[in-house]
Amino acid sequence: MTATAVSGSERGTAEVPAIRLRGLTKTFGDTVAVDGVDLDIRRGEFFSMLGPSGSGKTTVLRLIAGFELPTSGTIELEGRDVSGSAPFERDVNTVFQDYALFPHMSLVDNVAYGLRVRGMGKTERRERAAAALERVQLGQFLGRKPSQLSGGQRQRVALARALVVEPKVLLLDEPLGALDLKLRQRMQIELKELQRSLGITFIFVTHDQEEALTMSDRIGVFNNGRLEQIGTAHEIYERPTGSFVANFVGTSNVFGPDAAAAIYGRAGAFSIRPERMRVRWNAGVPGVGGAADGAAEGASQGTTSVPGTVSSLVYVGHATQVHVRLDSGPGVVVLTGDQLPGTEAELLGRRVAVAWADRDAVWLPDAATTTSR
Amino acid sequence: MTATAVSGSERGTAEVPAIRLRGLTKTFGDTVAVDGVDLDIRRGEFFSMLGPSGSGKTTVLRLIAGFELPTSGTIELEGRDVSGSAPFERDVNTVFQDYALFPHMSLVDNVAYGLRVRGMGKTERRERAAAALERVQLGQFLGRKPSQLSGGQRQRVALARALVVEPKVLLLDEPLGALDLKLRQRMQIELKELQRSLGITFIFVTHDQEEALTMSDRIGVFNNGRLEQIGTAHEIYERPTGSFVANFVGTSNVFGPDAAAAIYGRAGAFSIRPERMRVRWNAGVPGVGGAADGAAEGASQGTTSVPGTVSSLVYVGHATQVHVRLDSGPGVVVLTGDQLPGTEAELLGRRVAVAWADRDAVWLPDAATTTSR
Amino acid sequence: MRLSRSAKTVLGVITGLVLFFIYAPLLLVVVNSFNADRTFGWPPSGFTLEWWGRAFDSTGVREALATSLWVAVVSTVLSLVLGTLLSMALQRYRFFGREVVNLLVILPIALPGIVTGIALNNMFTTILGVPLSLWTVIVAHATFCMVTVFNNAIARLRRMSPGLEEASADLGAGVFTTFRLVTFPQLRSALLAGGLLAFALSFDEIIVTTFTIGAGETTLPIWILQNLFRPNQAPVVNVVAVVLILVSILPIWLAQRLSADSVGVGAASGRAAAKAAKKG
Amino acid sequence: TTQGGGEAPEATEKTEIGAGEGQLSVLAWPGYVEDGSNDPDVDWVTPFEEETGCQVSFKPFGTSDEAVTLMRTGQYDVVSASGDASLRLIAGGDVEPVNTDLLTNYPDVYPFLKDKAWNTVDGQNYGMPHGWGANLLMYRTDKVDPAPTSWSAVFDDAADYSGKVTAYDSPIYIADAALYLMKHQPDLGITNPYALDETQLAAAVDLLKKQREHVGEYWSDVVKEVQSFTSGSTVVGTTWQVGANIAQAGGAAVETVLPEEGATGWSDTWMVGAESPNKNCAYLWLDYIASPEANAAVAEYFGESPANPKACDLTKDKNHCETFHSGDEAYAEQIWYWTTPVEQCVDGRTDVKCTDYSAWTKAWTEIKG
Amino acid sequence: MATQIQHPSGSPAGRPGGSARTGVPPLEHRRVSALLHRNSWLRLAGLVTAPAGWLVLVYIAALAALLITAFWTVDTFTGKVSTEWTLENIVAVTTDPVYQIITLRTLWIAVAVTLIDLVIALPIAFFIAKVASARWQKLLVVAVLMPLWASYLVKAYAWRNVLAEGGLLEWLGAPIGLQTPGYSQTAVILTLSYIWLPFMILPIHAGFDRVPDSLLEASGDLGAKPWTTLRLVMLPILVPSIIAGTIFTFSLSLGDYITAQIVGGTTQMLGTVVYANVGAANNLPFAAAVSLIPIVIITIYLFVVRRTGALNNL
Ligand SMILES: Nc1ncnc2c1ncn2[C@@H]1O[C@H](COP(=O)(O)OP(=O)(O)OP(=O)(O)O)[C@@H](O)[C@H]1O
Ligand SMILES: Nc1ncnc2c1ncn2[C@@H]1O[C@H](COP(=O)(O)OP(=O)(O)OP(=O)(O)O)[C@@H](O)[C@H]1O
Ligand SMILES: [Mg+2]
Ligand SMILES: [Mg+2]
Repeated sequence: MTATAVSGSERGTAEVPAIRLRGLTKTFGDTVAVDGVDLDIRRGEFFSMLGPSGSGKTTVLRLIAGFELPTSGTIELEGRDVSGSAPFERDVNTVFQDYALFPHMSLVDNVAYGLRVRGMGKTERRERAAAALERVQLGQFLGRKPSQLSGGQRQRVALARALVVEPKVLLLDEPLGALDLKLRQRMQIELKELQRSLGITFIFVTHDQEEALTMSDRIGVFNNGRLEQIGTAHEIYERPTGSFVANFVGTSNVFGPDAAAAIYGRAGAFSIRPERMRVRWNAGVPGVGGAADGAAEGASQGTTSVPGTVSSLVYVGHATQVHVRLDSGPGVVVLTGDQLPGTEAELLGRRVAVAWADRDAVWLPDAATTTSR
Repeated sequence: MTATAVSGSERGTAEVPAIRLRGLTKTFGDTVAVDGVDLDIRRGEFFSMLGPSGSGKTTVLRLIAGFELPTSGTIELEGRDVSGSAPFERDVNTVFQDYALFPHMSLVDNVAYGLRVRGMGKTERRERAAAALERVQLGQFLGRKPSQLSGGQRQRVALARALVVEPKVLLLDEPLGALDLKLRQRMQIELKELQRSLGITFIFVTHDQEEALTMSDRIGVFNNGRLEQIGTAHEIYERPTGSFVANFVGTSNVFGPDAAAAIYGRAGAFSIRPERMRVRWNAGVPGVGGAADGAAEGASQGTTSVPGTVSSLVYVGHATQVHVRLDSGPGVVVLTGDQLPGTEAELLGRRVAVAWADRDAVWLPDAATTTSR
Repeated sequence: MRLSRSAKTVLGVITGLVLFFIYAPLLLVVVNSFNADRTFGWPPSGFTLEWWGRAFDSTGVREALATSLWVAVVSTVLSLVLGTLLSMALQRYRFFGREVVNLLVILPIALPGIVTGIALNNMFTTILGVPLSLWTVIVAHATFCMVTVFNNAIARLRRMSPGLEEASADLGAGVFTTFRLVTFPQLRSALLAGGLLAFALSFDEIIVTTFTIGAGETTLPIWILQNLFRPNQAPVVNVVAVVLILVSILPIWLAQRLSADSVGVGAASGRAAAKAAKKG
Repeated sequence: TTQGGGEAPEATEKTEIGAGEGQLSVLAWPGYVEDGSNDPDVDWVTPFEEETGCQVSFKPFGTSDEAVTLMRTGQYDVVSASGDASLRLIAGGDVEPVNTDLLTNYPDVYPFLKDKAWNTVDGQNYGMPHGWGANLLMYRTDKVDPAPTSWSAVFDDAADYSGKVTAYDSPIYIADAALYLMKHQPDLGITNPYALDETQLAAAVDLLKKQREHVGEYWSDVVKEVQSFTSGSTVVGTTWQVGANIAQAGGAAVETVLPEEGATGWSDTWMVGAESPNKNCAYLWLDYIASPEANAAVAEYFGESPANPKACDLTKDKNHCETFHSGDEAYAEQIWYWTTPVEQCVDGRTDVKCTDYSAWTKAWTEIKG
Repeated sequence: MATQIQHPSGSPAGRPGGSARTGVPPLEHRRVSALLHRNSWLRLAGLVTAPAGWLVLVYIAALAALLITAFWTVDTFTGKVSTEWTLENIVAVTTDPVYQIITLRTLWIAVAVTLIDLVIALPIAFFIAKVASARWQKLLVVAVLMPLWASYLVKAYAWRNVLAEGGLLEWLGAPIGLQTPGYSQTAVILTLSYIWLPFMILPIHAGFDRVPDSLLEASGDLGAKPWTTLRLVMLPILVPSIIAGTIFTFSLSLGDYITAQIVGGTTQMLGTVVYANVGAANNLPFAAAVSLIPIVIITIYLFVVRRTGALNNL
């Protein structure tokens, strides 16, 4: 990962990056929350931080915002070292997960707050706040209190409040976490459009991988306080550099070293996405395509096919997950959008073959390292 | 919907259903939270209630559990009318959304509580509670207090506590709502397996449609206190009886009466799932397949194809959403797992055709009614 | 929890009885303020408005009332400042001796008033050599009133999302601006509730006051104590008590409305916030 | 050495009353200092203030013991001390001798109140006599039959009205028991109820402990006591004349009697604080308070005998002095005025050590249990 | 639209360069704030110094001085304190049966008052918090609070009248043969219970109010009848609130002497003894020694209940 992280930062050296983290470390007592993170984020970039609970995403954000001071390492904002500055000395704003709207102020006062503490006059700041609320389609609620709004509306107020002071970087900590699916999807689109139109750098924390994939220019995947991988959605999804990323982002069928050796005769582990696999329903029917024992039963054109038994079927609406227990060991999931050739009862337990194109097998460089960690 | 609801109940008349609701209505002041719900739930069924926030799911559950008394209508538990009984007189248990674990009791005492109030001796009830905790993989935490557990662990304690008294029906109100994605997925599987092995009737409230689709035997979709549709995951997803259900469950491209008239020359509305559509990338390239003006430009074999322009591409990992603005009006989303024939920049704005098999168009009987409500 | 109708009725009846138990003696005070009998024989021997007239003419009452108000206001203000500072310190920081300070602030109210009274009296007169005055009373009152403010404020601070102050700093506000614009407005109703309780405690305090008040000064309770057993004054004391009860309705109602620690809207929104926090 | 066993500090006596200092802080029994704030008709402070320009601030005390404690703070210019407080104040150096020659009303005061043990030490006068009264026996005429004539009603015969007997709540009440023993158990050798050796005190304590079983309530507040008599919670016990007056005015069927054994009582003296910065105002007050007008007003309002016979003409109730036996020297003779018990017996005995007030205080706690 | 409002001139792409600011004033430099922000101990010191200093300098110093005084004696005639160290007072207080009896009596009164208030407060607090409708809740809380403002003395005095022979209590109770306990220990217990009752109801009410309804529902759901729910779920959770209430009733009763004076008849409490010694006998050292008893009792009590979290519920 260190290599990846550095490569991530190398990209940013041409221009002064919006954010530059170097060796950023934060410990709470014995817990190492953030562990030597190096990261450059370009101006105007939509950067997502993805990772399981407790992996240090929020802590990195709080370090950038200045709510925590780093144990070691530095934070640069547009080339200026702010490692020791207070939050109110940094040109960075945050949209908090729980929105942190001031409950005793009306919406317009909430949004005008940042201007007020900068000493802007009452009329002007209220005008600007009203305009900002207009922009997030809340122009008609100026006088309401936050408690009178729904979750999605509050989220937009928080956004307007952070944006009205025109920060260089906007930090968003799981801003959509508390919303329900439909609303979340709508807000994802709105957020993304806003970021595009304003050109502000967004650093977006989420543990929802689909959200990260759909919205980001680049994604940093956190694990245990470290950056496992940095890359575009494509890179992260299609070319995970380790089994942690392969498993965490989307569903993966990971084949361990033994299975890999048996199939490809090569050491190391590889993973294949469920949607890249096909089920050959008739593989088990005698005379149609005999089931092979053991290892690679590759058809021509770089396709590999492995026999197994259907263990369960899960209908997910737009597709069906077919769980197949391979004869050679691991259970795999295949996602198929096709019509199934029978009822669930008929298909369960059927002998099938699972096939994939060899180029869809992603070799994981660090499989061994990851497991040992 | 009434028709659907009754048909749902008709199925259960052969045997005595686990739960039978008739004309169940609950009003709070002016709010009609539940509005004449008729529903039969079979023994051993995994029944999900799906619906947007405020649609009355929780209220129905609370009516069944006995925390609220119905304004009108009846509730039968295995043929016995319990409409007026107290919660402790009903053989129904609830897993609360916030788990409602007793903070002052250890896990084992929490789980043993139901047995204790039934007068079971200390040794026996603790043994059973320990066994129940073992079953949810918390056997090593018997003496802990709930505050020392993570969200997922608490959820399992709540489950063990409800199951140890062997209820006939288990009610679960968004039990997985507070968990993160990975944990939620694991718990979905565990829950489903538990339900299968115990054979208890589960009534499961969620507003996550994917969760409902993957787990349930049948699903009831709520809207505004009414049951819009009852059916299996397949029925709900593939044959929505109204545009509300079509839109709420999964993403749907809904064509209004005008568009329908233009394409099929038939009044009414229809919907098509994004994954049932295909993009013909070369439809706009002269000489390959000319774009038609206006209406239905059906190729043979019952396929319809409509021209439009690509407005955006969203990579979602396992597939890509292609947003196409049709010349004839509505914007549609097409989900494609295929490799795209070019970079995002090249494809944006390209003239394409969107095609679908006519049998995949689902005609919505109540489109007019729904909009008017 | 759904209770049977009979259980609810029983509880309601008990509540009614308790309220009767609470109000009967107060009613007696009201009745006695019109009782012609100077020693309040029961049942009343006759009706008179004499005591009310006398109470309104009595400059002693008025002066004592003014003194009491002054003492209560100043010690409430002092305890507001001290209690707020302390609550913020204890809620936000873990430091050596925190538990001790937490216990310390409770001690003045938990120890009997007479102990506090003689300790402070001894402190002022023998050790410091400060002549007793209203200021010594105020110092004493502020000491034991601090805890009511402290408790209300810390309860509110615990519920207050720390995110709000961070949000304020994030938007560019310094430490003091944040307190003025964000923390204080949210504490306000808790401080009002705590302050009112402090005011009430100080206003009605008799024991500590007895030991710390200077010559020639009279607070209302002291005046009452001095006049309670005086033939012509005891009925006037009843009048004063009735007036106090009536006048107290306003601040109580206010405190009730503004305190989220009690029932109603505040509590409900508090629960909602807690729920939202859990979801996150 | 003084009679009290303490040192009477030498003090330079005042030779003239100068202009008032403009202020005066007064420590007194409730009811001795009224400025009209409690009752506009009861006001003798305002005339004083107008006359002398000395603004009066007033602090009342509940018992003699409290008076001593408060006076010790040195914050008061004058104090109305009963006999059980005065000696302690003198011994503690809290008050200073008074040049009675400067007080124009002093010559008028009843002679039997002058130069007494409680206001004069070593021939030095320490203040202006002010008023006196006796601790009488009160009973409900409708409940107590026959009418008592002896303190035995609250001691040996207290069982007759068990639970309805009252007694004064102060260690000085031990003297009442001693007085009773002096008459009924002469072999104890008590000659002065304020001079008790250990055995004599023990006997008094015993008597009071027996009485305790029948006491319904101890009183330190005369109105509280009147109330009990009025309601019937108490039917017999010690009282002040003023209490009887209030009770009778309230229609209660009560009567008082000076029992055959005699009685204890108080005689109050206005004294000047040793550290007083307002000596002129203090002297002006001492003189004023014993003036016929003021003395009459106080005596009537508080309910006691005035010290100045001229006051008797000025009371609103013309029978006041008669009711309170003001000039009745024979009556006054039967009263043992409150005096602080000290180690050096006040009855002149030198062979034994007497019990002092702190022993009485401890004994009193023990009696009440 | 957004872009237009925010950036009337220039393209949004110009923004990241930082040049196209639209007049948002720059952040001011706040030296003090920044200093405070960096040094958490400085913030803590700023907050804690005044109140903790006050408590220590005013109160703890006074208590310590009082404790020291307990080892001195007083010359009872002149009233001068002699600062020679002696255990005389402490020994007298601890060994003299009179003080042992008074201590036990006072403890009994305080415990009885506390129990009575507890028994009364539980149902009424429950009714207010969990049964009454929202509107009634407010009214009832006000109704409970209001007597707090009637003077303590007046209330005690009112009870004197209630308890008098032929007073209100007998007058009301005559039909059912109720007799007044007279001015006695029972009267003290009754009156103190009355006066401190609101101090018990309020924290318990707040405690009930904090128990989430879902816990009660869960209990009913698992088959517990309301009474069982109360016993097994509510009461244990209420413990801190109950203890908070008992701190008030117990300690306020423990130090009382005025009520004892007004309705106690012959009843002596610890407060009476302290008051008699300091207010009357001017024997501060002995009073200090006596006041050690309540100090020790309360301190032990506070120490025991500290861990229940009760002290946060006062
Ligand atoms: N103030 C703190 N004190 C002690 N430990 C902390 C503190 N803040 C965070 N941690 C610990 O640091 C680690 C990283 O926490 P962090 O909140 O950054 O994770 P996260 O990635 O944001 O997780 P989530 O997705 O749950 O929000 C966790 O182990 C957490 O327990
Ligand atoms: N106790 C109540 N008092 C008043 N209105 C209520 C009450 N409980 C529910 N409602 C109202 O009834 C309607 C249905 O609420 P319900 O909680 O059943 O919805 P839901 O489907 O569970 O929603 P969610 O997904 O947000 O949990 C809502 O409009 C709600 O505001
Ligand atoms: Mg986080
Ligand atoms: Mg719900």
